[in-house]
Formats: sequence, structure tokens, C-alpha cells
Amino acid sequence: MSEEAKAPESTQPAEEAAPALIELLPVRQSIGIQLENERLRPVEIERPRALYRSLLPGVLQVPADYVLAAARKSSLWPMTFGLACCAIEMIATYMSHYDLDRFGIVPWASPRQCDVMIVAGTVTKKMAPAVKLLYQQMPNPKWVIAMGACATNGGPYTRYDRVLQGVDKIVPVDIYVPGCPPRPEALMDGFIALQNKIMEERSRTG
Amino acid sequence: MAVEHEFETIDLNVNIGPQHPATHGVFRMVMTIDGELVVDVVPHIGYLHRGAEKLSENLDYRQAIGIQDRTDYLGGFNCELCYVQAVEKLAGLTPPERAEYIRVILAEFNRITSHFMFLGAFGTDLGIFGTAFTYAFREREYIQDLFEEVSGDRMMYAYFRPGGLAWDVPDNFKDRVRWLTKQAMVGFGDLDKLLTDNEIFIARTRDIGKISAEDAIDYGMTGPMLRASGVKYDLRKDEPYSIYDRFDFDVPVGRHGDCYDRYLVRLEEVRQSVRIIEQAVEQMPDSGPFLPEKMPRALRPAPGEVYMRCENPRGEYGIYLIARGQTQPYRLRIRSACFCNLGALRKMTVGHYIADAVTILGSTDIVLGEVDR
Amino acid sequence: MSPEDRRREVKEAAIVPPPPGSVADLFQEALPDVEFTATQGVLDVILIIGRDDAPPVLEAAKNHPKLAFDFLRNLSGVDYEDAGMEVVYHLFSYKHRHNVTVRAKMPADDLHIKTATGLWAAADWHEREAAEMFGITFDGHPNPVPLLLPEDMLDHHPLRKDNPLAPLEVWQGTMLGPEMARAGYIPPGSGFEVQAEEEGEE
Amino acid sequence: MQALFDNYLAVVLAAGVGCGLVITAILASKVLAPSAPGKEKGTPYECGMLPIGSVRTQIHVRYYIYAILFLIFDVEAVFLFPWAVSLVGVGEAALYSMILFILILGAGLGYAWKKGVMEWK
Repeated sequence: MSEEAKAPESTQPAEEAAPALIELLPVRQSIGIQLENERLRPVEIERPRALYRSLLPGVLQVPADYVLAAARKSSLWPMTFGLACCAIEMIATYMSHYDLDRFGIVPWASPRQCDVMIVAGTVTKKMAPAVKLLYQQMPNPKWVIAMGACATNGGPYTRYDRVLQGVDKIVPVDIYVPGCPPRPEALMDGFIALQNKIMEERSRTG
Repeated sequence: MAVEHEFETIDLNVNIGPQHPATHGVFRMVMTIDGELVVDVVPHIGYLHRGAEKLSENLDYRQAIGIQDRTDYLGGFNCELCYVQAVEKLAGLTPPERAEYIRVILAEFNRITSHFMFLGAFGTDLGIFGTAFTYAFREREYIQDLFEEVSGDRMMYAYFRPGGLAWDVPDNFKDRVRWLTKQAMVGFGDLDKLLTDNEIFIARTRDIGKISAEDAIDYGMTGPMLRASGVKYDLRKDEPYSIYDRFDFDVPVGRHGDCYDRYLVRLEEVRQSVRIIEQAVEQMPDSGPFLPEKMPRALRPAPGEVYMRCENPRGEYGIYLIARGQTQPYRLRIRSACFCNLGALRKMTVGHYIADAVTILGSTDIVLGEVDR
Repeated sequence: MSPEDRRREVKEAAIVPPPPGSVADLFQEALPDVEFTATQGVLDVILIIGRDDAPPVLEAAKNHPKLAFDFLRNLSGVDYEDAGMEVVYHLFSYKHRHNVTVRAKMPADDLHIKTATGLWAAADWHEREAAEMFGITFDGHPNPVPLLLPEDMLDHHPLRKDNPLAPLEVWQGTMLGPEMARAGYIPPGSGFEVQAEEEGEE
Repeated sequence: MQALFDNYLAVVLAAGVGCGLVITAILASKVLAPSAPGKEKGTPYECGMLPIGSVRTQIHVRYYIYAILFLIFDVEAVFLFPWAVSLVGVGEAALYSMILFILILGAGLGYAWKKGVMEWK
């Protein structure tokens, strides 16, 4: 039995990171304050480039971007990720009275098929690693909506030292929906703003 | 060829984690399963521990009302009622008649919306994905419109004040309430027709998650969970607070203490709440003050302590308030019903199948804001 | 005493003897040797006992036929700073339909008390929460594992009085300290200082 | 001969379109998607927690029995489709033969049910 050749350790393709000309996903880095431990370290931002960007000539990329962005923005699948009170307003928005389905927004349980992560509620420091892992397990391109005051900067519970003062400390956030809890119309406005943002950033989404 | 259990299989650890459609929030339980049977359940809570008690000690008596709404965010008015009465008992304030009636009406409407949320979520736990939810939320929207007219917000009302209300209700309050009671009964009828006589629903919930009356008392369970096990105890009837002793309503009590009885008890409580509201609207004075005349400017209750308990949609919600003569409560301990009902989860779930574990968790109707505080 | 101190000054509630024939007398009968002070609280009778008397009192409360407190309503820790800490039991009896509050005092330096999980199963989670929030150790608790706080963040007990609130983070990394918490504070580098100064000049 | 050829043309066309769809679907996701495989992205999804315990455990034999039962009735369904299409052409005989076929399989199901395979002991 010939000893199986040691599997060639996967040489990390040393392609240089895409030049970050434009700060694609602005993450407010937590400078200065020393985070307690590994649990609260922010997520590294991946900036992948799709294959068609190198295959298609430039002139064809513009319509391809448009088509892809239009498709992605009209079928945003959020992950059902209710943390606290905002989750009830999020469910009310999904339900028939405010009906997010007409935007093509279908709540989905597993992160594998999701495009948007709605952080609806207070992110405590015990929950932070789970939020990070779920964000990392979502396929690209992905967006994050921080729904409510608690996800934006800790909300009414911000003075308690077990609460994370804002979810943008650990994951890059695209849209902040104000309110405690935000009205369903505010969440819908957040989604429309996200759709506009997807259309604007279509050339940089990668 | 019935399979004997001759060989041993390793039990698998299934983690129904913080982000899961069946856990109604950030509740996590690690289940050890042997094939389909649940061998052990270890609940993990604390993913939404936001320090409501610690913050209440640094807010003055009126600011702490906001924290109460956000603790049990499905039964905001009931929590406010409990906290506000605790402060009134310490400060010696007595709210005027009209305020008491408005408070009871809104608290009972909040019980209805909370039970509708349970009925919707319980349907989803059992696989009726959208239907129960859409029926339930259609009713919730109507009632939340009334809450918005009254207090300005759909969920976080902050409308009750120690001594009465923040401001008066709109003029058409009475007819709105009368119309809403009929609308609530329409929603009640829909959900009743959908779920109560549905064989699959009965097959999935009858004799699942049974708990005896003694165990329920031992674990400190209260509310619909306790009444489903056959203990006839309702704070509105046995230790009447506010003006609940003026209304006649009956307390639904189950016999078996399984998920189906819990569902029936909560469904029946919606009808009883509608009865209370109808009587309250008739007896409510048309005009009158909503705050006592002499309200102290800086609310500073006399030193003392009180354990005020009210009947929340989920069970007994207690506020243990210690005042030592300052404008801020010295200690505000929130006794949450779900916290105790959840303590018995392991005893209810072990021995059932995995699908039943989800049903049992749904039948406890937990609200994580109240469990973790 | 300046108004500030008077406002801060802590006042104790007066001890009001409960009416005769109340629960306190039942306890007195059941436990003649245990001495406790009983007061009539706003809603129910309060018994104040030392920490070492807690086990017999609770055991009698649960098993004595006349008391029969089979429902532990609530168990909470209270931090009275230098006057020590207390574990407060609110009990209710379904048989006799009466309530009692038992306050077990303990000095501030050694915080331990015998667990009540043997008597009521409800005490399990309440005691774990009181243990991690106040640092009171409940001797003989089946699994003294933290309940609400994450395992690796147990350095300080949040609900103690000497534990301050977290500073407010205004911008990433710049903390709004207590002295900066007055109204209208404009954090430096926030780009709003210019208007603030103009308003000042008029 | 032509008729034979025509029939098989339809089959070939269907197969071609089927394979084409599958290939374009896979290729499109490879080409269009900005994929960034990472260590965390590869971890199995455990509701936000890192997976505990190993998955390599012996699975109960009961699951195997359910699988077999499902297989039998799935094959039965496969036989029903062409039968349903050609029933009008063939007429009475097909109907009775299929009823016999279903009865035989029904007997198998009844036997399994009586032996208590359906309940999870």
C-alpha cells in the first residue's frame, strides 16, 4: 500500500487583494477602546471579485452589473433573525397588512440562502459571536440592516456593560433604521434605501 | 421484524441555537437525542440579558416605565400597570376612576394581542406556516391602531403614569373599543375554526409536554401554563388588583396540562378578556380627571418595599420595588413568568420526539425580553 | 446637610408590627426558638431573619401543615452596600391562600446561604441568577453555572451597587465620560463645534 | 421510420434542454457570483453556534426502514405516470392491472404497518 502522497497543502493563491480604491463597506473600526476579548473583534471584510469582471470586456460589464443588481435588489432574502422587540415589528412588516412580499422579500431561516441580515434588537456581548458567525456564513454579496436604536448604538440599554453599543462594532452595516421599535413603514423605507444603495453600488459590489 | 434495541447508538447533540425560527427569539437549547427521542435538554438563556434591573436603579420613577414596556414587549400595558401600581402603593397615590377603567381596558386588549401572537406563532411551530400568523396579525393590527391612537406608539406605549395616565384618551375611545371587541371576536372565530378541531393539530398537541399540577406549582409556573394543569388560580380573581373585582369573568382551567390544554386556555382567555372589556366600557365614566389633583412634582415615594404582582398574558409578573426615599428606585426586581415557566422545560420535553420539543417550547409562549430581562 | 446630601440620604422603612393573627404568629408558633422581626409591608407580612435561621424557617414554611407555602413566588438578591446583602423569598400557599416575604440578611464580607432548591424546584434558576448578579454563593446548589452572563465575563457582578454603568460611547472609541454628560455636550472632532461657538458669541 | 425518428427527436430535445439548464445554472453561479470561500463560511451552520460533538455517529436502523418504504412507493409513483398517459389508449385492461398492482403494494404497506414499523419505539 503506497503511502498516499501527502495532500499538497493548499497554497493560498497569493493574488493581491483588490485595490481598495473605494472604501466599499464602511466599517467604523473600534479604534481606541480595548475590546474585552476575541468575542468582540469585528469581522474582516471580504472584497471578492466576480469572474465575469475579468472575463467580460469593460463595455459589457456595465449592462451585466445593471442586470445583476436589478435582480439582487428585487429578491432580497432576509434571514429571520429577531432578537428582541424589533422582531415583533419585523414580523408585523412581513405580514399581510404591510406585506414585504411585494418587494420580493422572503424571510428565510438559514444563512446559506440569505442576502440581507436584519439585526432586529439588542445585540448583547453573549450574542455577538453568534451574530458574527451568521454574518460570515452568508454568501456574498450580502448586506446588513441595523433595525432599531438597539442595533444602531445600544438604544435604551446602551449604558449596561453587557450590551454591545451598536452592531456595527462587529459587522459592517449598510442601512440604519431609526426607531425603538421602528414602525413597519420605517423598515420598508430601510429596504427601499437598501435597494437604491444596491443599484448605486452595482459596479463595486464585485 | 420489530427492531429490538440490541445495539447501542451514540446520542447526537442537536443545538437549537439562538437563531432558530422555533425559539421565538434568542433562546438556545442543546438537546441530546437518541434517534427521534429527546434524552436530555439543556436550556441556555441570557442572550438578551440587557440589564433592565440595573438600568431601572439609575432612572427615576417615571423614566423606568419605558424599561417595563421593553421587558415583556408583547404585553407592554400589563407590565406598565404592574410597575405603576407598585409605585402608587408606595407613594400612596390613588388613580381616579376613569384612569382605572382605561387602564384595565388597555391591559386586557394587550392580553388579547399577546394571545393572538401566541396563536400565530404556535401555528407556525406546528407547521401551519403562514395561515395562523396572518389571521393573528390581522387582528393585532386593528388593536394596535387603537393603542397608537391612545398612546402614540404601536408597541412601546409608556402611557401609564404613577397616579393615572399621561394624557386623556381620544373622544371616540368608547365606540372604537366597542367596534374592536367585535373585530377581536371575528379573529377569535377564524383561529378557533382553523385550529381547535383540526385533527392534525390535536394529534400533535394532545398529551404532549404534560406536567402535573404539583410539578407546575413546584417549578413556580403561573398563568395559562398553571391553569392548564388544573390549578384554578388567577391573580385577577384571587388577589384582585386595580378594579378587576368589579367585573365578572370566569377563569378557564385545563385538566391534562398538555400543549392542547394550554392552547385552549389561552384561546378561552381571549373571550374572557373581551367580556371584561365590554363590561368595562359600559361602566366607564364618560368624563373625569385622568390624574389625581395633587400630584407631587418630584415623585419620591416613602421608604418601604412592595412586591406588586399582576396577571400578565404569560403568568404572574411581579415587581419587587424597594424605595429608600430617593427619586430613583433602590432595587427593582422583575419577577418574570416565562423565566419560571421555562425552568420546567426539561421536565416537560424529555421522553418526547424532536418535533414535540418544538411544540412544547412554543406552548410555553416565552418572550425573551422577559426571560433574560 | 445640603439639599444634595439630603436628597442622597437613605431613609429606612419603619418597622410596623403586623396585626395579630397574621402569618407572623403562625411562624412564631411553628418555630418558637427562632427569633425574627416581623413588619407589615404594603401588601404582605415581612419576616427579617439572619442567614443561619433561613434553612429552618424555609423548611418549616414549606412543610409545616399550617404554613404550607408550596409556591416560591420570587427569590431576589438585594445589595445594601455596607449593611450587607439580603436574599428575599416571596412565598405563597395555595392551600391557605396567604403570602409571606422572608428576608435573610447576611454580612457583606462572607456572602453564602444554604440553597432552597431542595424545597422548591423554582429556586434553581433564581438562585443561579442571584449568584452571578451579586456574588452570593448558594451552598449545595445542584449546578452553580452562570445563567445569564457569558461564562468568560464574570469578572464583576453587575447588580452590585458599587458597579458603575458603562460609559456612553459617542463616537467610535471616544467615551462620553460622566463630566461630559451634561446637556448640549459637543464631542470634539464631531464637526459641530463651529455652530456651538457662534451661538456662544451672540 | 420517420415516426420513430420524430419520437426520439422529442426525447433528445428534452434531454438536451434539461442538461443545458443544469449546466448554465452551475456555470452562471460560478461566473457571476463574487465568491469568497472562507474558514468561517465553511463551518456547518449550527444556529449561530460552533458545532459541538461529532456528526459521525451510528444512525438508528429505523431511518433505513423508512427510507426503504419510501423507495417502494416512489417507484410505484414512477410507474403510475406512464400508465396515466397511456390509459385512454389501452382502455379497461390497464385500469384493472394497475388496481391489482396497487393492491399488492397496499398489502405490503399493511403488513409493515401491522408489524409496527410506522411507530418510533
